[in-house]
Amino acid sequence: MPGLDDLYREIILDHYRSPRNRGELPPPATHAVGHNPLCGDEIEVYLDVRDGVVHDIKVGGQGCSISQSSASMMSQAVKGKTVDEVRALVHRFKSMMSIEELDDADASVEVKLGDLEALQGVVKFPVRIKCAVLSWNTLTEALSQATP
Amino acid sequence: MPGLDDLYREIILDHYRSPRNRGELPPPATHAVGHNPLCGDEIEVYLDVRDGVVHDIKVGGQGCSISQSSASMMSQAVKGKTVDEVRALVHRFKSMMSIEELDDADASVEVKLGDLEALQGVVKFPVRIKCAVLSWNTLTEALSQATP
Amino acid sequence: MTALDVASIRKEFPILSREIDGQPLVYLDSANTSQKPRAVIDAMVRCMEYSYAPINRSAYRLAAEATDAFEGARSAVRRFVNAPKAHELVFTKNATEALNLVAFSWGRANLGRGDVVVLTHMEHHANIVPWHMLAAERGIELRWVPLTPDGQLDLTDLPRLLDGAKAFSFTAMSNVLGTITPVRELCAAAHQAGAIAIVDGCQYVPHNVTDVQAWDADFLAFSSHKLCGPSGIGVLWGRESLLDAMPPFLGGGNMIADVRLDGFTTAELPAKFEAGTPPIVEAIGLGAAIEFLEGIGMTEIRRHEMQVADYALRTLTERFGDDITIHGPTNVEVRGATFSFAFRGIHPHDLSQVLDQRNVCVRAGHHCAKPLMRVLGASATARASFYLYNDESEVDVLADALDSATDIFGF
Amino acid sequence: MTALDVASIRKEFPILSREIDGQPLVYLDSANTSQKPRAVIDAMVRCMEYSYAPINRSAYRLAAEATDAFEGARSAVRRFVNAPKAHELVFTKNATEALNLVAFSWGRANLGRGDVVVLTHMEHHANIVPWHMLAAERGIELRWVPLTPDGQLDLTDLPRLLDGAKAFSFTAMSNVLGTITPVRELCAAAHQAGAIAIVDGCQYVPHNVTDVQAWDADFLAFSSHKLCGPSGIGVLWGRESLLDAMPPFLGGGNMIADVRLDGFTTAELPAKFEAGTPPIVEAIGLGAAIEFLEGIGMTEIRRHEMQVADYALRTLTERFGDDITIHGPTNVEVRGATFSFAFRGIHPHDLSQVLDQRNVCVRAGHHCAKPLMRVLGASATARASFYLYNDESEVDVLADALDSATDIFGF
Ligand SMILES: Cc1ncc(COP(=O)(O)O)c(C=O)c1O
Ligand SMILES: Cc1ncc(COP(=O)(O)O)c(C=O)c1O
Repeated sequence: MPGLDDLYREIILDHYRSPRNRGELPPPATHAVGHNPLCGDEIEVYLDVRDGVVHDIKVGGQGCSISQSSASMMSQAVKGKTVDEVRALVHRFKSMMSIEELDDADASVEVKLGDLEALQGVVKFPVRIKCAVLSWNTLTEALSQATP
Repeated sequence: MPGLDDLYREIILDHYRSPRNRGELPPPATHAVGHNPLCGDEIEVYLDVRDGVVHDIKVGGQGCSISQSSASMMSQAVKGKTVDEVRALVHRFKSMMSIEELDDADASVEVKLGDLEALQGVVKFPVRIKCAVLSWNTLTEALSQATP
Repeated sequence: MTALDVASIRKEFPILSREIDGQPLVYLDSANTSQKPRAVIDAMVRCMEYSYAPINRSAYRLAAEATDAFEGARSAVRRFVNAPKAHELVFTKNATEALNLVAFSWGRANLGRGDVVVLTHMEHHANIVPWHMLAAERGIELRWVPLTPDGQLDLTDLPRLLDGAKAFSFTAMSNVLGTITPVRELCAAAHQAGAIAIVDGCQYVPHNVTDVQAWDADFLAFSSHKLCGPSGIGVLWGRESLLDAMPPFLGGGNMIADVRLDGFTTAELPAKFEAGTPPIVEAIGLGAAIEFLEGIGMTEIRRHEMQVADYALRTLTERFGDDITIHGPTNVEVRGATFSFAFRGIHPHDLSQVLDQRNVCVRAGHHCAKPLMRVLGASATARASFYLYNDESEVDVLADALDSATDIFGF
Repeated sequence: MTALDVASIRKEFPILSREIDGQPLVYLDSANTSQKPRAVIDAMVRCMEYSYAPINRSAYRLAAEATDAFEGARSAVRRFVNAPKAHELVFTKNATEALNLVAFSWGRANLGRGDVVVLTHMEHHANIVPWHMLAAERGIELRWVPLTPDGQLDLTDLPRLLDGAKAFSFTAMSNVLGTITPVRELCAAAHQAGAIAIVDGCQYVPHNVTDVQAWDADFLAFSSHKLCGPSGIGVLWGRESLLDAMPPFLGGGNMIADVRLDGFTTAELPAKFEAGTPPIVEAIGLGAAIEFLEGIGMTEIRRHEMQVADYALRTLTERFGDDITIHGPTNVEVRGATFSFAFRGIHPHDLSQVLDQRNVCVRAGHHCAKPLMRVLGASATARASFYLYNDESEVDVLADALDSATDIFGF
């Protein structure tokens, strides 16, 4: 059975203790709220998308180390990316969490996960996958509001 | 485990083959229909009650040997009895079927089951108790229409 | 033609070696409920002895292990009926709840006064009463597909019956007549008319290869206990787009995203339709039942049952001629090994009691299909139903036992 | 004061001797779902191996035997909660279905726009969401009994809240706070106001002597899986006169007296509310669980849990002082051995994960009581819940494990 070190990598705890891009963005930034129905965690994502590029992102809400660090790393990873790049990243991240599958076409696109790789160990704790993915689902919702 | 002879006494088969009091009674006789929801059997009871006495009773419907013979014996047993005597008999019969309980007061009242004793073996076949009791429940309903 | 090795299959079912009064059990009531193989019992015991824990709620390893096993069962069900996605499979308490879920959740959202739902004369009460309840509640109209004299659906008027209908709900196999209906054709006819197709697979799924995508069905309901699985669990499969658009059915834990004093929002599929603690051990047992059946092969099971059906039809008519009336089709291509019959005027209840003396278990009654009974002109029938663990020799025991019924009732 | 012989009770639960990573299982999640003793597993196995058959439908001896066992379980449940009549007990799939049954069957028949149902701030979603659904459907009004600072019901305003109400639905014990509510008093207050009293007994029934007649309750809902019984079955008890007057809930086989093309009539109690094939094996397992608990004695179980609760409260506060916040009453007379707590700012999910390294199983989350979480000002708590198979030594293991959480998160 997997142990705690698989889960609580140092980089994760670092993002948990010092979350990046915390805060809010005023309208016209889009805003979405996501719930983890199992534990009550809530994530808010504010997104400033212009000309197909994520100019800014802020994250609010509360949750466990996994959901908070995932949100923090996500915010770093998507800032400055095009909407298409962000969508590819979401897909890549979810496939790392084993809830989406990569096909050949996906595999040929280069997507860097960077720090996010640290969350790989979460897959071994199925109940925590929902924690890791919460901010990404919320991001997707905010994104679809921004690019209807 | 109980065997068939406990169930199919000769007298039961006799009533099954030659049911007594088959037929209908014209209004103002009361009329009730009972269903055995498990097997689809249907019993109809026509009751002519005057001055607190069951002057006549007729039985219709269709069913297995147990439900039909029970209805036939019942019709013989209640004909000519007062409504109170009939109610006591119903209670006695149902307690023989182990679905009602006799208390001390009941035990002191003399009620003759006669031929109906032959149905005692049905208790060992719980699923068939519903067959044996069907006509008695229908009788009770017809009775409560007759004596509101 | 590979016949099943019934002798070794029987060894997997502990109850089949039980004797009553020194006679072996001849269990011919599997259309009612089926017996359980050791693999299913073991999976349930193992869960309870070794890895029982809450599902989808707690974070510790024991709970993760249990959640994995539980969701693994959902995946097994998905594979078994070839559903596109695992989250389209909802665990219910039985097929009845699954059909009620469709009638009430989909029905209340989509049906109003005068809207038409088409059923058939051979439906089980589980696929009738919920629609009656909906009719009483909101004035929908029910139309009925009649039967041919040999107990198949009479499709002559189908286009007219379906005209303007919103749903067509029908069984894939009759629990009384054994008739297998042309599901793919019926789904196509429903869609042609703009109706959704709801398939009651209770009797079909345990005995045949099921492929909801090949059928192009919209909903499929079935029960675990009829396919060698545990009691206490049933399955609803539904097309994702339909399930997504439906309101929840039962409210409570697990089916919510958020609850406030003034309202709630629902969770994603399948949780949305799984309120409260699910049948955890039962799901795991169902998964084991499916693996057990897959190990034998649904194609082989169907082939075996066709053989037994064919033998039964021949034997009973040869031995009893006009003394027996077997309802339903005589062509085993369009029927399963479930036989309702009338025998020498003996009431089915009495007949079943007499057969029981030889330890032959058949059901007597209306089989939860009273409208069909009226079509057949009977208040009840006796029904012998065969499964993968039954073989031709049991047809012979049944026939011998039928013969003995005559003695008692003196015909 | 007889203490329970926990060591020998533990031997009855096979899973409790499981080790993970060489450490024994410290199962403190029984408020979520409880473990199963050998007696329950054996009863289920015996049924499936030896006497599994359909219930209340077929006439042969095997079916009669199964029916006897099944109805015997109903009688055991009747005795366990001291209900007047066995047919007042309805088997459902879980407590959630039982509460939905009351909300929708009793509720639709008796509640219209503006009618008031009173709940409390400590209800489980299962006793909130069905009422929300009914509110959305027919505009009933929900009122809420608030809590005192120590997590008991604040009854100051109860008469005003109940004024004009038609139903008061409340938990007998909170699954989060452990609070035991004054059920008899609450039932009397409801009746005084002309409302019926619906008791959610999920957390109470497994741990205390239950007597619906002494309470003078109208409905009681609880789940088998929380009282050492199988998953997949719950219980609704209802007063006969209320159940008799209610329309059916789910439609299908077993719940009908007659079905025609144009309608149906319902069966008598309890069949009327048990549509479809019931959880047969599960009912038999539930009967065995009840006999198991009765064998130990509910009074003794309650006394034991008070002892453990007392020890837990003292130990945790002594060891951790202000680092721990335990929600709910501190007086063990009005609480069970279920403790929700906050610890050193560590998120409950993380805390539970860390405790799991010592094989200590606690739940983290909102415990299906989000409105209560808002009252507590938390989005989640960790919860340790004790049962008859837990003892004081496990409180110490919990405390040690809590201490180790600090290391990882570096407080
Ligand atoms: C107080 C309370 N009510 C209702 C429920 C729902 O029970 P179930 O999930 O078994 O339907 C629970 C348990 O989850 C509970 O603790
Ligand atoms: C065709 C059919 N539909 C529905 C049902 C209902 O299944 P269950 O009783 O398991 O809910 C049955 C079996 O009883 C059936 O044979």
